[in-house]
Amino acid sequence: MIINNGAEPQSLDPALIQGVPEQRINTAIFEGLLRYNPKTALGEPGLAESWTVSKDKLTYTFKLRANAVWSDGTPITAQTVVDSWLRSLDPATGSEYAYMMGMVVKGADDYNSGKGKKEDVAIKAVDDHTFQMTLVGPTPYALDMLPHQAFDVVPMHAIAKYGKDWTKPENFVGDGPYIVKEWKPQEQITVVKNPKYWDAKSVLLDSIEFLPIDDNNTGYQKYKNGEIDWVTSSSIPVANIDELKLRKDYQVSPQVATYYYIFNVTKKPVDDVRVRKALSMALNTKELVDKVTKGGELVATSIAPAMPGYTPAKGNAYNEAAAKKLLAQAGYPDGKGFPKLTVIYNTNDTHKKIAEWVQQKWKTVLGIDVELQNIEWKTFLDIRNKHDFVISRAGWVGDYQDPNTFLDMFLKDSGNNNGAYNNPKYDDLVTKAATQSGAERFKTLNQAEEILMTQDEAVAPLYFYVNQDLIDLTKWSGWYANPLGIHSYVGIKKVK
Amino acid sequence: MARFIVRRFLSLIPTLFIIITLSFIIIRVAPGGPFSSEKNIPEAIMNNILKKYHMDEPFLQQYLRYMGDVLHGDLGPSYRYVDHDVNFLISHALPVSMLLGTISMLVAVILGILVGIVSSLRQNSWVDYTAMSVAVIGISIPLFVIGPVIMWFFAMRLQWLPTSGWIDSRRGWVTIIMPVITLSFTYFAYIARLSRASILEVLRSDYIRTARAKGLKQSTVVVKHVLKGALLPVVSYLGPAFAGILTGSVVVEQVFLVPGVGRIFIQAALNRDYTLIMGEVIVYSLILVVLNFAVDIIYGFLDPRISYK
Amino acid sequence: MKANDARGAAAGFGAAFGRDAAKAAASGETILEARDLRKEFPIRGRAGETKAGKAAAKAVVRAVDGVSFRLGRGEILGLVGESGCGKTTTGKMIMKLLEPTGGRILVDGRDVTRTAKGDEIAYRRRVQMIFQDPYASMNPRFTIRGVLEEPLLIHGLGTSGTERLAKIREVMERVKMVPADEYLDRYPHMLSGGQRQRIATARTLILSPGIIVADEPVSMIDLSTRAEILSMMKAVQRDMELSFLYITHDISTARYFTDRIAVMYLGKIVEVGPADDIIDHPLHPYTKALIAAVCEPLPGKVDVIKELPITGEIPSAAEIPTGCRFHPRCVHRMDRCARNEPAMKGIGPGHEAACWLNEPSPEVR
Amino acid sequence: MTLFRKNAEALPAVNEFNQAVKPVSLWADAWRRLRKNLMALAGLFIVIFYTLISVAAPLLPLFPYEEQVLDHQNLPPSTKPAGEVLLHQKQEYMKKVLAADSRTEMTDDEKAQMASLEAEIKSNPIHQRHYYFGTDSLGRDMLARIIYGGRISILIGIVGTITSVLLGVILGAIAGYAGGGIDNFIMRFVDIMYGLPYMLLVIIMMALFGRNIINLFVAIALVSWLTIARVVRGQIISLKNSEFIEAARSMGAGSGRIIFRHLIPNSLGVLIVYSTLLFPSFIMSESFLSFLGLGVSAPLASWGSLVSDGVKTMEQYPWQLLVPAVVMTVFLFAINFLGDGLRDALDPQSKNRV
Amino acid sequence: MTDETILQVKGLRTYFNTDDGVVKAVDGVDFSLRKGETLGIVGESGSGKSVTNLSIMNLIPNPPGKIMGGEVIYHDTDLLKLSDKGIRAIRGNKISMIFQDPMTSLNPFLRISNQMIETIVLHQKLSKSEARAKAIEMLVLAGIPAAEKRIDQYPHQFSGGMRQRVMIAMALSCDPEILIADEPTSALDVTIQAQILDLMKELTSRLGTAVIIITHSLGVVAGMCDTICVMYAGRIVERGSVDIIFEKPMHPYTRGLIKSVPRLDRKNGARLYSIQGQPPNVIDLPDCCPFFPRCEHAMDICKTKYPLVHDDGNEHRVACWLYGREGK
Ligand SMILES: Nc1ncnc2c1ncn2[C@@H]1O[C@H](COP(=O)(O)OP(=O)(O)OP(=O)(O)O)[C@@H](O)[C@H]1O
Ligand SMILES: Nc1ncnc2c1ncn2[C@@H]1O[C@H](COP(=O)(O)OP(=O)(O)OP(=O)(O)O)[C@@H](O)[C@H]1O
Ligand SMILES: [Mg+2]
Ligand SMILES: [Mg+2]
Repeated sequence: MIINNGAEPQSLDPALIQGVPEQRINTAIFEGLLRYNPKTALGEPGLAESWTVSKDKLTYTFKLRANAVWSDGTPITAQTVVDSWLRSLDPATGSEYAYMMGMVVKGADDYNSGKGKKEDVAIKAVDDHTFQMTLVGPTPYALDMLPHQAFDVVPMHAIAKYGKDWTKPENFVGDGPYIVKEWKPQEQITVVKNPKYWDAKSVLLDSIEFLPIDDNNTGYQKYKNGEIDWVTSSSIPVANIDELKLRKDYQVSPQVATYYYIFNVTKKPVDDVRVRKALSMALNTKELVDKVTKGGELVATSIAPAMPGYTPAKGNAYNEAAAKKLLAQAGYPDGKGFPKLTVIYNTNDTHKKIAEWVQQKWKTVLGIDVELQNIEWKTFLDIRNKHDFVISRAGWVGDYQDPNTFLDMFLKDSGNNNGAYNNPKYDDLVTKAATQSGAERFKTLNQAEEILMTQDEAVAPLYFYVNQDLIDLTKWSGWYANPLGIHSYVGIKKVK
Repeated sequence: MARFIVRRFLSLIPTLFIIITLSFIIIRVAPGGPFSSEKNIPEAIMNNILKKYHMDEPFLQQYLRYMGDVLHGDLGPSYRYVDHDVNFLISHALPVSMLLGTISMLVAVILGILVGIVSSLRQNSWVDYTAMSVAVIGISIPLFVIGPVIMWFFAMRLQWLPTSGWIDSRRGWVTIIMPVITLSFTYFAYIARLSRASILEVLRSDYIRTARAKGLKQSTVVVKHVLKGALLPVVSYLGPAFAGILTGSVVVEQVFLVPGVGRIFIQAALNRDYTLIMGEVIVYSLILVVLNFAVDIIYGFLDPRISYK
Repeated sequence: MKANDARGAAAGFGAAFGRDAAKAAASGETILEARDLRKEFPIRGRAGETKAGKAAAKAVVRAVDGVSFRLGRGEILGLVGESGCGKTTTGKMIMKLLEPTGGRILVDGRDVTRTAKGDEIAYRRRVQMIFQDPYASMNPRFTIRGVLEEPLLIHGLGTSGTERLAKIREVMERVKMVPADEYLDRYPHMLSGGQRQRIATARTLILSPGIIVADEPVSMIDLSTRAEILSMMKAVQRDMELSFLYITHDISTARYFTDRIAVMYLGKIVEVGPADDIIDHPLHPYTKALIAAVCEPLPGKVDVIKELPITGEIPSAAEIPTGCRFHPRCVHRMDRCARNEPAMKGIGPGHEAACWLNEPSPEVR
Repeated sequence: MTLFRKNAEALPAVNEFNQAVKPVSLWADAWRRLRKNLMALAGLFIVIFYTLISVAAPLLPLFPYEEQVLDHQNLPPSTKPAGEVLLHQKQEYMKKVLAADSRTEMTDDEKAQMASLEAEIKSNPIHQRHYYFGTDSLGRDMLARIIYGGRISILIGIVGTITSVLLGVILGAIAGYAGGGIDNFIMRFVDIMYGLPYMLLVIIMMALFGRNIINLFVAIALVSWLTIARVVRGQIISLKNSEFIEAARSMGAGSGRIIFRHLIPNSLGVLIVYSTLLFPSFIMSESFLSFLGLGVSAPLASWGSLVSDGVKTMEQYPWQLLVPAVVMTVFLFAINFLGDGLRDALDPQSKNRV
Repeated sequence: MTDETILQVKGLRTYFNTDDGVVKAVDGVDFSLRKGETLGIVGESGSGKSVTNLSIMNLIPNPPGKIMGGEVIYHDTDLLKLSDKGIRAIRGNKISMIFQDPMTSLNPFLRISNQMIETIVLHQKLSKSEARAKAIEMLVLAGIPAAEKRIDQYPHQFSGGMRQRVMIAMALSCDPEILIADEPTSALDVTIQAQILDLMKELTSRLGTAVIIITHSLGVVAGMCDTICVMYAGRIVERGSVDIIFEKPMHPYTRGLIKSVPRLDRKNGARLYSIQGQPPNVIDLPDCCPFFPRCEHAMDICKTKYPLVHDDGNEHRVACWLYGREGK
């Protein structure tokens, strides 16, 4: 199977990777205690064949498979898991995603940030095949986080032997369904079936090639020419959406991800909630998804999409009349006297198109002039982190299927709170939710989101992303669209 | 002459030094850093990472450390492609770009000069107009259009070639055809236009009349008598152009999936991969400076009246 | 007027070149003097580039090898000599287009071998040159008008275009390029060889300099026009008290045109004296040969190419013979000629020659 | 021609042979030659035409370039009203849908849709619009976008060419003529400018001076002059040994005069050609700078951005590439042939002189 | 000299199209050349001598120049009608040419050796080293000192006269059948001039080479030529054997020309004779004798009609109304 993977991976080391392309390879070559279920993208038994949860929902005990071995035959023990996790938490490793572990595992954050000691991280190997961890709170999403690469197990023996070079194909040792055979930078990574994988019988492909194709059109042409088998979500040539939609092999599925515009609530004129609401409500997002993006995206009025068990906030839906009224109330009837606004977005065709649409809407509906400014990615991030903007385009992809992944970024001290949103009530609710579980927790979160969205309109949500993939399912079986867009390769089979 | 060469050669060292130093500063002044990302990492982790790459040290110390490493031939680890160091990335990709660049340049130079000759000899005939129109198209149509169009035509329409990819054992050398066509087109166009202009200038000289009066063939006249005097501007242009093409063309590499340096270099700049950008600057400047040096020496061979003191 | 301003502005040197000199009348006062001028050109032939060795690479052409002469105010000095003997090189050194390897140049008694930047323009105003190759010395992109207007613009002569045009027409008439308007807008390549040479002459005359170095100014002009231009030049020279260094190989016109003649051979002056004197009573064997070689078309006496009183091959400036540099070709060669180089020795009034024949020597007597 | 006769009274206008004497000015001369060069003349007219259109764009009866009519997405160029084109397009699309589903009949739903579309087209006057150059993916008029894009691209081309030629020619000529230390200094400076990471330089400039047209020009001029400086220097190093330069020096011409009156005009052929070569590269640089955020800001387009957008849909909506590409190429053709013509006209020995 | 005519120029007309009008640089020139004959062309500068000879070799830059009519018959072929390839076989081999401007006629980018050897190799089928030897030999004959060393230098390292000698050596190196020499000795001093003229004479007698020599030196003409053509404003106004022309010049222009020869035996200060007035502009010249404004004998008819050619028997032809009327 040949995959258009979009970009050259930053690394193969699970502790050091961040992006989707890396994750896609990672899924093939490493596995943690849990692995992703191909249909739901939730956790299912991986290295751990079973687990138990303590009553207080704080301690998890995993039973590792007896036949779990590295591709070189070295057995995987509970100690390996401990060492791997500690490695990723070790400040010297500089793992960017270590914070995910920090969010759930007790003592992890302190160790990672240099405040605590290694020994205080609440994970331990009870015996060779029993691993135990203690959580910071009853975080029910912890299990669904576990398949994430941040919790992967790495071959400590190989790392000790080869040091920095352990990810090189010639040194490579993994525990996933596939192992790295060849890595030609900028050209391709080839992985082949790992015969020692515990579930090797379900691994039906001999090899997978990941091509770092950063030109979406090239990828599409290659696909049409039969040179690749799967064009992954971020590599879809969206400009050709009309043509794609006619294709049978074009797969769309909702994604846990939101597209929105951030208001910098400290800057005029969007420090006025009425203005924010007016701006948001002036946007007929239905038209946006139907006629502009056209990929089957879902209209959003909240920041978090609906998830199993969670109903998002109502938000402020499209309503031109109300929008006009709000704007008038704010002191800008028909947009008169409205200061010139600048909307920033990072350079990208879709973002540009959406911005142009938004600009036109605000002009025609509210009568206000907006200037658009595209900015190169890193500068864009810099500006956003410095809160040096009024309105900025943003998107957030959930790391796991829980509203928390969206809501915690609006906490006052969150590093991702680019709009400088600050509402103590909201913060209280979100913190409170961390101590709750089940439906109660979702309710608290919903209350929080109502404040964030319906009351304060901290952001203008536009739509929920969808995964768009090009793969011919008459040729490939075992591939399922799922909300995270993460596809494990176990079970994928060539039919024709 | 020998003194000139030595002096000129020595002046390359401070030039490179200035380029490296200035770039080092520029890179760090530019907004955004190598580790910023959409999902902000907690400060503590960021500090860990900065420490890992010695980026927590004072600027001067970082600079001295870097220069020390460079003098030892070590360009450091890539901040982005963390499994690799810059030496590996460049040594892996540069030969690819150089191969593609050299072939394309050869094609461009040979064809460009040929076309330049033909159209200047037939000035204002249909041959000339056709050739120059092709050249103008080559100049006006950007690579990012030529590439996909060529791909669409050869790979999709005619199905003669695979769409993209690089030379490998499976497909052999055919994959180099489209990148070469695309890349050499613009350079060909430049060279054709430049050489036509300067050949026209030389053709009217009295000494060309002398050459004709000797009964030399048109082709001999051109090759022996016209070209030497006419190549100067082409050669001047070639110095920087060749340096550019050797260090890769982002567009062509992206469109045809050529694993060359152009792509990693642009990515490096976009990702603020400090060490990789520095590696790029060093490699590019080195090639450029040496080529410009070569051009200066070639001047002396082309035109005997040029004397360097 | 601007013209005067420019002259005034040309500072002290300009004054020295201009008016001071005017006081010292045509009394034979020297306004241009060359003292032991030398110029060497390195040869880097193929021999030097290959393994033939460093010695060959170091070889030099001694194009001018110790030339000294004086040019008086209002005087025409002919510099005649074999082709390749260094006449043009001498001229270019006087024009400061070539840096002398040795020796000094004095103009109006001032050493100008190294003039300061500011004085250069004044110097150029004072000394002008007509180049040997008129075609190569004209910018191919200038029309004749442009060629002739340029010196005026450089030296700020003529305030308006009309004024300059008038000057251009005047000078074109002087060199017999009339009607001037027919040629004004032509480019050099549209002229015949002779026409170009006339423009080259006009270009220097238009500045009315004090000293003109004329490098074969009339070699390509047909006889009747040549006569006319030479007469014109002579008239201008008398009117304006110009001094001419007239480089030529044509000894018969030299007789008409020049006051004195210096004969140059292989980078050195071997004889100098009043024109008539030199031609009627040449002392140096080379001068004799030059005069003898002139073939004159006399009705009924055509078809004679004379036996030359000269033998052997022309020596190369890269290997100047020891002793008298003419001795290998001299029909009167003596032993001492090969050993010692004769110095210039006065023979008649103002007539000097460098030849052992003119000096009684112990070996001979 | 009387215009150039002002000095004619100084001499009789007619000589003994009854030949008229007709002095001409240099530029009139060049113009006359240019006029005889058909290609160049065509080039000139096209350039003038484009310039006029660009200048007069706000006065032209165009739809606003930023106005989106989302119903009119991706309409091909046509002289028919938009409604008709739209209907045709929809019908074609339906055919494709049917083919994709291997059906022959439309569903009732689809039929109803088509019918309502037809009704809508009849009733809404907006469907009477004409899009002679088609529309883009947001239903904006390509004609207006191309014209407005041309304004910016042509301006950038002109400013870029002028600044780079000025800088490059002056510095290159000085380096070439002066030689020695000055040459080495200027050329090493050029090398350094080549070597610095341009993209980051631009990003810093943007951070410091913001995003405005001046900054854009500066960014373009920053490196554009480098190669031309080298080309000019090369020419001049060779030319300065000519005898006519020696002659000019002997006449007292200063360095400035020699450089600007003698050396540069004699390298004009290559210079003109090279600067016409630069023109398109500036238009393209703009689209690169746009990527960094320094180009034109949306919804305004430039030729570069139109073309690069067009590439992405080239198979589906070929006109979105072809139309702007052709419009741009025609202009660049004109510039190039005009450049050639100028070169010929200013070259006294050119074969074109008739 | 035999009677075999090897080159015949008939009614040659070469015009230049300029912005000011048509320059009739050559307007009906006839002459013929026999084997071993030396023909001298003299005339005012700008009278079309160089253009005539360039036309013979078909080397007129076109445009702006164009050969409007006439024939140049070499043996039996019309050179003007030959194909490119045909004329190439003749150029430099059968007919070689010495150009007037030695500086610009040599390629400044190539070594002298290179430029000389190339012709020799091309036409004489010699090897490179033989050709080089031959080139050096020719340079020595042309009076270039230390030729074997200097042959590898570039033109700009040579003096004006030396370049002219290189041109001569180059033209003579292939033993041409016809040599066209456009002011070959104008930059040479008399000693070397004599040597060069000797060389040409030797060639004539040894190989029967016919020479067309353009010069302003009547001394050279007298010493070298069998026949003289006098050109004025694009036409030949007088033609005859050298003795006759010097003894009995008929055309007023020829007479003036001969009178203006400077004589070595005339003392300094004497005035040189020169013809009054200016040569005409050859653009759109009306049908008249172009010499009339300068002619002492000008008559009315001179102003309205170009004179008929008068032949006084001994192959002495003159175009002047003074003679035309009695003759016909
Ligand atoms: N390319 C050209 N364009 C226009 N006129 C030209 C061109 N070449 C030559 N002429 C004109 O043709 C005429 C004849 O020129 P030609 O060179 O034959 O003269 P010439 O007899 O050789 O004179 P000279 O003895 O001075 O060399 C001249 O008036 C000249 O101006
Ligand atoms: N740039 C140069 N490099 C090397 N040698 C040179 C250079 N210029 C002149 N020479 C040599 O210097 C000598 C003198 O040259 P110059 O031009 O002064 O001669 P000339 O007397 O003017 O001769 P002519 O009458 O032939 O013009 C010649 O041997 C020439 O080859
Ligand atoms: Mg000379
Ligand atoms: Mg001539």
